[in-house]
Amino acid sequence: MITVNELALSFGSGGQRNKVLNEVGFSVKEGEVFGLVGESGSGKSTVLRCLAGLYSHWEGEMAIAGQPLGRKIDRERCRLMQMVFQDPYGSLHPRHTVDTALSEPLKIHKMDNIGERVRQMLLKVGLNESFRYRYPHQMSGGQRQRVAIARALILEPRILLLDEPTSALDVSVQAEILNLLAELRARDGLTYILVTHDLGVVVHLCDRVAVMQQGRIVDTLDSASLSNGGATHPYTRSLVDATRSYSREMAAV
Amino acid sequence: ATPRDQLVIGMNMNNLLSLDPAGATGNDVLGVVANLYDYLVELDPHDLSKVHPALAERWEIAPDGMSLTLTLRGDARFQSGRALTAADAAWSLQRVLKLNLAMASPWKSYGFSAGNAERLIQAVDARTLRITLPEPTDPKMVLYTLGTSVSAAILDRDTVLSHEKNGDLGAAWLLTHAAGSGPYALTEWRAKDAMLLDRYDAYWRGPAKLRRVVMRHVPESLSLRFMISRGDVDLAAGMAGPDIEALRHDASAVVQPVLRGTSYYVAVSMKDAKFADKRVRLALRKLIDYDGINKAIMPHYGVAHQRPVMIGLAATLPDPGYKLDVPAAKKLLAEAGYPNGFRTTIKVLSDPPMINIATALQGTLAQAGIEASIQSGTGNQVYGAMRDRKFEIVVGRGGGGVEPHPHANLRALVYNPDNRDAAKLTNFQGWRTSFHSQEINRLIEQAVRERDPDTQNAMYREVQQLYDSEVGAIQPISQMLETVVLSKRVHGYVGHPSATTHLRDVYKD
Amino acid sequence: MTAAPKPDAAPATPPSPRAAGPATAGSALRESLRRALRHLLLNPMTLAGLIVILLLIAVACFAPWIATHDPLRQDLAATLQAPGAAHWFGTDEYGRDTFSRLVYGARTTLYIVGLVTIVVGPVGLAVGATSGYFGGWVDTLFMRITDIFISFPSLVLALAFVAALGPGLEHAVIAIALTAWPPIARLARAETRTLRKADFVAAVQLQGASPLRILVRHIAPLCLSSVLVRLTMNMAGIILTAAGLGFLGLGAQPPSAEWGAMISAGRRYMMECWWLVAMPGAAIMVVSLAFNLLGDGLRDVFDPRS
Amino acid sequence: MTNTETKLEVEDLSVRFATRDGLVDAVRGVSFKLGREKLAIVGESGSGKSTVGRTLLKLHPASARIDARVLRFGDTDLLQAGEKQMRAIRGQRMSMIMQDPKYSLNPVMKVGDQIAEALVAHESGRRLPRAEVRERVIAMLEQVRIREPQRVYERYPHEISGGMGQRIMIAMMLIPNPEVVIADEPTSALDVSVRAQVLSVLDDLVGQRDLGLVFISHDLNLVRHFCDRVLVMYAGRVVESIAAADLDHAQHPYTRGLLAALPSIDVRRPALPVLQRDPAWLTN
Amino acid sequence: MKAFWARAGTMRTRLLSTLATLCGLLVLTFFIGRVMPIDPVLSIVGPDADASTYQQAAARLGLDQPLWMQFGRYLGELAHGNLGTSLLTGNAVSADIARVFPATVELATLAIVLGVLAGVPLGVWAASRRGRLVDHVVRVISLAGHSTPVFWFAMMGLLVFYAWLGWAGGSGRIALMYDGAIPSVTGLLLIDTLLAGNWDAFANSVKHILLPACILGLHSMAYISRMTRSFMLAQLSQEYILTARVKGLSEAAVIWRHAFRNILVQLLTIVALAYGGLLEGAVLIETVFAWPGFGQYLTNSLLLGDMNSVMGCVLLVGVIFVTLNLVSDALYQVFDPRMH
Ligand SMILES: Nc1ncnc2c1ncn2[C@@H]1O[C@H](COP(=O)(O)OP(=O)(O)OP(=O)(O)O)[C@@H](O)[C@H]1O
Ligand SMILES: Nc1ncnc2c1ncn2[C@@H]1O[C@H](COP(=O)(O)OP(=O)(O)OP(=O)(O)O)[C@@H](O)[C@H]1O
Ligand SMILES: [Mg+2]
Ligand SMILES: [Mg+2]
Repeated sequence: MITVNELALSFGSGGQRNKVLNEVGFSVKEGEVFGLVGESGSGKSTVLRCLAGLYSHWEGEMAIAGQPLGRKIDRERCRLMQMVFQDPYGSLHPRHTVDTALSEPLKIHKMDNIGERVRQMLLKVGLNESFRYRYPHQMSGGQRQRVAIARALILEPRILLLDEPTSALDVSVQAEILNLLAELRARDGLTYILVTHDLGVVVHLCDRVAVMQQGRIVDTLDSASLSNGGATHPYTRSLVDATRSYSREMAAV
Repeated sequence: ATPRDQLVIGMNMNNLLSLDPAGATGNDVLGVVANLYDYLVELDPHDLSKVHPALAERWEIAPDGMSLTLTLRGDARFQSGRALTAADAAWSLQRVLKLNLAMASPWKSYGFSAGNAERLIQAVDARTLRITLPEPTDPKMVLYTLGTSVSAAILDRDTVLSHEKNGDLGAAWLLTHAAGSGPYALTEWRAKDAMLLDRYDAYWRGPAKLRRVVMRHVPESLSLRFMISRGDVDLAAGMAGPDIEALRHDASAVVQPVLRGTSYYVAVSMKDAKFADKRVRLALRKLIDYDGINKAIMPHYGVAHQRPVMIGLAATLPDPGYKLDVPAAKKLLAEAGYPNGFRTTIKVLSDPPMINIATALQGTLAQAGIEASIQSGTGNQVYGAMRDRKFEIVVGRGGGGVEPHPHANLRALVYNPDNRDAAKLTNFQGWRTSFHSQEINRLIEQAVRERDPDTQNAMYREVQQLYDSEVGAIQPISQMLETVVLSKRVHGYVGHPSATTHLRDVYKD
Repeated sequence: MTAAPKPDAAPATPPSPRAAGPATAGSALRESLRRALRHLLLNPMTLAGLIVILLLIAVACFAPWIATHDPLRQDLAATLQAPGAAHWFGTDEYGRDTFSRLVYGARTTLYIVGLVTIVVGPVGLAVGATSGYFGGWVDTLFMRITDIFISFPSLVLALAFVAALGPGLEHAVIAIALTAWPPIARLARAETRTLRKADFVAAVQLQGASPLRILVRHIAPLCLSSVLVRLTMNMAGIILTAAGLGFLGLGAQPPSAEWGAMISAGRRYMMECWWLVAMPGAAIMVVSLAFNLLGDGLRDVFDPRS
Repeated sequence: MTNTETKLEVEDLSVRFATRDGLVDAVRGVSFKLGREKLAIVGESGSGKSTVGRTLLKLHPASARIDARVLRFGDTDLLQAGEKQMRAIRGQRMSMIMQDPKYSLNPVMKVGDQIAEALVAHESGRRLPRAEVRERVIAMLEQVRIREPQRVYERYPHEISGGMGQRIMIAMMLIPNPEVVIADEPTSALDVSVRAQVLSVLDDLVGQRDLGLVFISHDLNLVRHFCDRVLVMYAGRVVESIAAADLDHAQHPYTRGLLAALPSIDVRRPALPVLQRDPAWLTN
Repeated sequence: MKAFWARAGTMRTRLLSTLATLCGLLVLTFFIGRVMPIDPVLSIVGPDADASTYQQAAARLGLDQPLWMQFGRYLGELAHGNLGTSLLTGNAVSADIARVFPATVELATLAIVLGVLAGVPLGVWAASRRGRLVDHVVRVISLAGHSTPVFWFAMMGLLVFYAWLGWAGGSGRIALMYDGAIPSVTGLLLIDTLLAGNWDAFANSVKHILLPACILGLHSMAYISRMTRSFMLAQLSQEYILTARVKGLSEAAVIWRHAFRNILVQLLTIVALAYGGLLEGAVLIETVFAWPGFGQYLTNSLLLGDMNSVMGCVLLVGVIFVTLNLVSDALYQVFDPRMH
């Protein structure tokens, strides 16, 4: 479904040139949930943004369903692929109601039956009619994230790029969102690329996972091998250890 | 307080741009030039028709009235130390014509030109200057010009020529420098800040009484008023009416008004179809609140006067007694086809009292249904539009008046020998307003050639009557008063109606 | 550079059972308006500002009924009369009633303020938002132009403009507007630059929205509040600049009653006739103070930190 | 850990904020005692954890109304203490480690100076010589396991990583030797990999100095191993107080729900159990 | 080395865009000057000159040539470092500016110093007591200062402190008796009198400058205190302030050592801009106080249509603003460690 090859990207120019992505390559099968983990600043979000088309100065190749991706966001790409952002507070326009946010893409793509589609979509993400005319500040973080997911799904894309969709949320809310994502995938056969720093989330939701370090993919493995000790790459191991290690260390004290 | 041996003058120096006698315009420069340079003759400040000797000890008018011969004193010296000769005088006058700058205009009106200047203005010997008139005119006029116009100042030819650049006869240098024989020498001039004049000790009349004259740029009248009452300024010129009025009651100050030959007037353009109609002009004449304006606005700026010829000349007729008469004006307007009035614009200088006159006029015009909008601007903008004949009404000030001669006023305000646009007689306000009367023109031309004073005066009276009956395009309202406020400490200051006020006899306690 | 402002700091309250109340578009808007209004009204300073401005508007609207005399009616026989029963605030040098002129002057003042705001707000917002959103050479070009207008001596610009078009209120207003938009543009640009990186902009980009749509529907409304606040703060400056132009004889033309022009004309008489300057001066001060107070209050309403 | 001496005593603390929409209850009737132990306060966002922490130092905003039956620190009644008294306590006897080192350090001051400031803030009369201050700061930096402390002293906050920043924060708060430290989510802004290092530094120092630690967090798994006792907060109330070791046997459905909702690296569940909130939790 | 070239590169683009700004400024001024209905020729020859005199003067100034040629000629002169001569007075524009500018510099500098000295503490004070009485009082004072016509202040100041009390020196920069007695070295009278060792003259010039400077300073004070307050409020809500409080620092230390140091750069920037505004010349103040400064010069030149002088002035103001921009950038580099 998605193939990324030798993807490279730099920011800045001259002396401040900063190579953020280096020969990144992976492929994702249709219907798969692909995880992307790594420490802060390793370039996870950047990969997603390249795929989505938010950056245009990348080098390398990216293709979806065999079709190479261009550098511009075109209508087709919008219909195929959407993204959910990490921060539920920043990804919704503070002065737009839920209804405005959800109907806008429909209007842009000149789709019909807007009211009904919005209603359906809200139900799908577990929000009832009463949320339709609320502003972001009138909703909790979890509810906002549901709206963001609804907005991403309203154009009926095949691929969803998820950039740490739950890391700003409480555990209890995180569980709801993760369940929702799992449910949507099961129902509509979506393909996800999920960026996270929580290995627990990876194990819970992903089929395969790539580990990033300083702009490179250093390891790609089945997510099951994280829990059963199958990770061999030293960096992956250190991540797994860190997730558990404070318990060991503390126990030692 | 100011030092005892210095005269400190506070005034707005914004319009003091050039000191070159050939090119300096405006009134402010007259007072400066009169003290830096000498003239051949001087007019008596108390009676302008009296001409006193100055550099010229005596003069003779040829019996045919076609030439003037002046005999210069032998003891005058320039501030450079050079002796002043008739050659300097001739050169100075020729220079004005050759440069053809602003100040050449009175001379050109007598028929002089750059071409004939050297021939007609000649130094016969070191002490004799002969001026031959190119065409018949009243030689008294020429004599007055010699005594009042900036252009008649006598320059130190060698000093000026030593600063000549590209054959400009020293014009660039003289903008900011002076080379004269007057009682004071220019020490420093910082434009729009201050000008210092220091006594020239070898002045031929004997040194001036004060060591130094300082002119200071004080643009705000109120500041001037404070300075006068605190004694930081000895003489304030160009103050606003209310401040003068206040100082009139101040024990430390003396208010000294001097009547000038210039008028405040309302002018209309007869190119405009409305004002081409005599009835409309007559209506306008009846829509000016002469009394109100002169009582409420004009104190210290002017005195009521409704004739084009200035007050105090033998030929001047008494005021015709025009009055605000709205019903009559309305009737006239109705007759002319404007029963409901019309719209028009008044161009006016944004300074008092002009802007105030315009505002008052606007008010009375409105009573007759004439809706006038005011466009205020700098002199440049207002008179520029007038020169281009692009205006409807202008409230302004003008009318020659340096020379105490009816011709000076009439030439400036009424005379218009050629009314075509192409003639571009921009220096005549008659032309600017497109007022054209063959008969008046003929009378003016004749009168200035008339050698008999009584006949001449009679002709000038006739002109005034004709102007009244033909309803001229320019309606004078007041004759200008130049009011200065003096500190009580200042003595011997006599303001000159021609603005050539001499400071050489001024002293202080 | 300051740290990027934290996203809308509204704390996530624990989902309470009554969160699912009925809500419609209208009520949501009304609700936020009501809050803003209440906040405005609760602050005594802001309230005072608001009242003065409302009063000003009322005075302007009902000038003919409030004024005791015809503001243009001259009476050269009764000039410079001190305040008294016949003329509450005295008369000016043409014998016109100062109080009535002051009342009618409210119209002119409002007109100036309104017109400048109408010109400056949209121009500044459009230039700033476009410049900030596109960046690159568009930004460079627009910012150079803004720089030119900022470093142009404002007086020259105003004078030149008035000189070119002739003095008059409209021209003075345009001239003031010409000098007043660059700061607004800079403000809008700075705001846009932080917004441009916001996730919700990325989200609409991904939905295929055109730059124009993003600018108009997403970015401009968010810049609007700070622009609006800045504009209300500018009002005082605008009135004073107009007064300053009036002082130089370039503002409103006689006989129109404009406060700045009234001061400028009255200053010649101010030693003897204090009311000629004091009355319009006080009016300018009170009104611009009111606009300032309102601006401060608005800022508090819009500022999420407060 | 022994729990002999009570350093901090809180009884029936409630905090309300005056807002545009009236009073908001942030903390309602919270009571606990702190000895020489590591006490965790957990709960979801907005449950009032930080408010409790700040109230202890009386660093709440002016809009807060504080009521309590007892609010005592050692022998000081915090309720009565004036600003001057509080200043003497803050830093010197009780201090607080902030969540995010990026925003919690003054960006235009060298980090060494910021630590030194904490040390000299409370000296009265006798002034420590500059050299000695610097020495002690550097020694402290070494204690929080910073390599090349001399050079780090000269750095500005933007020149150091998050983990290092948090260790500097710890150094700054511990250098005056306080009796009680409040740590408000000290590691939630950090990467998993750095988190362990910072925690172990904190753990070491707290152990060495024998002080009371209030550890605010939303991460039950972390708290379970790091602390001695856990207070679970929900909507401003303490719904459960339990020894960390017994967390698996927690009684309250809220605590249990939180534990269950955590995705685990070890077991994969088809769906995560979602917390069912009970309005009754707000009242009893 | 690489960093050096990178920096040189940005310097070059910076310089180029600066030049572009100045060029734009010139072009705009030039064409404004030519379309303005103020006719410099008329200013020279006076309203009563006849047509031949008028044409002669116009030709001498080259105003009869096509616009682009006039502009080209001006640029040519400029390239040789020549600002041209004033159309009306024939003085070199550069000499004129060198004469009037120091007067304005002196006034503006003193005013901004006074404005900062009063405005910053007031702003900080108001911010630290937000919403309390002090805040409101400071707000009203500063807003009143900002909303009162400056010429009203000026005239009232003159009336009270000059005419009544006699404390102030009144119009002008110095009493006349010192005029010409002080050799002009810097053009700044306060400094020149000191250099000349003339204490009386110094005291006198202080007496003259204090009132206008205070009035201008009052206006700056209003603006600076408003801005200081809002900058401080932004900082005081930052996390690091809490950290400082946790350390047990006194309120003064928190405010001045922590918050204030963080607003320093922003503050310097707006002060620099305000200073730039003052350097444009406060024509109203200058008129009332007969201060022979830049603002009056510029206004007058403009009203008389002396575009050579106006161009020179605009260029100077442009350079000032560009310089202030560069300076405030440099300040960021110096004071904000994040920019190193
Ligand atoms: N617009 C940009 N300009 C310059 N540098 C950038 C930009 N966006 C990202 N970077 C840099 O690229 C690197 C990778 O950033 P990215 O956001 O992809 O990391 P991440 O893995 O998502 O980290 P996190 O977990 O913190 O979200 C970082 O070093 C960041 O500083
Ligand atoms: N200054 C304030 N004004 C009004 N309400 C406030 C203020 N500070 C906090 N609150 C409210 O108090 C409650 C508790 O906030 P607090 O910050 O203590 O929560 P928390 O448990 O620390 O949450 P988090 O995990 O998100 O940090 C929240 O509902 C919050 O909205
Ligand atoms: Mg990221
Ligand atoms: Mg918290």
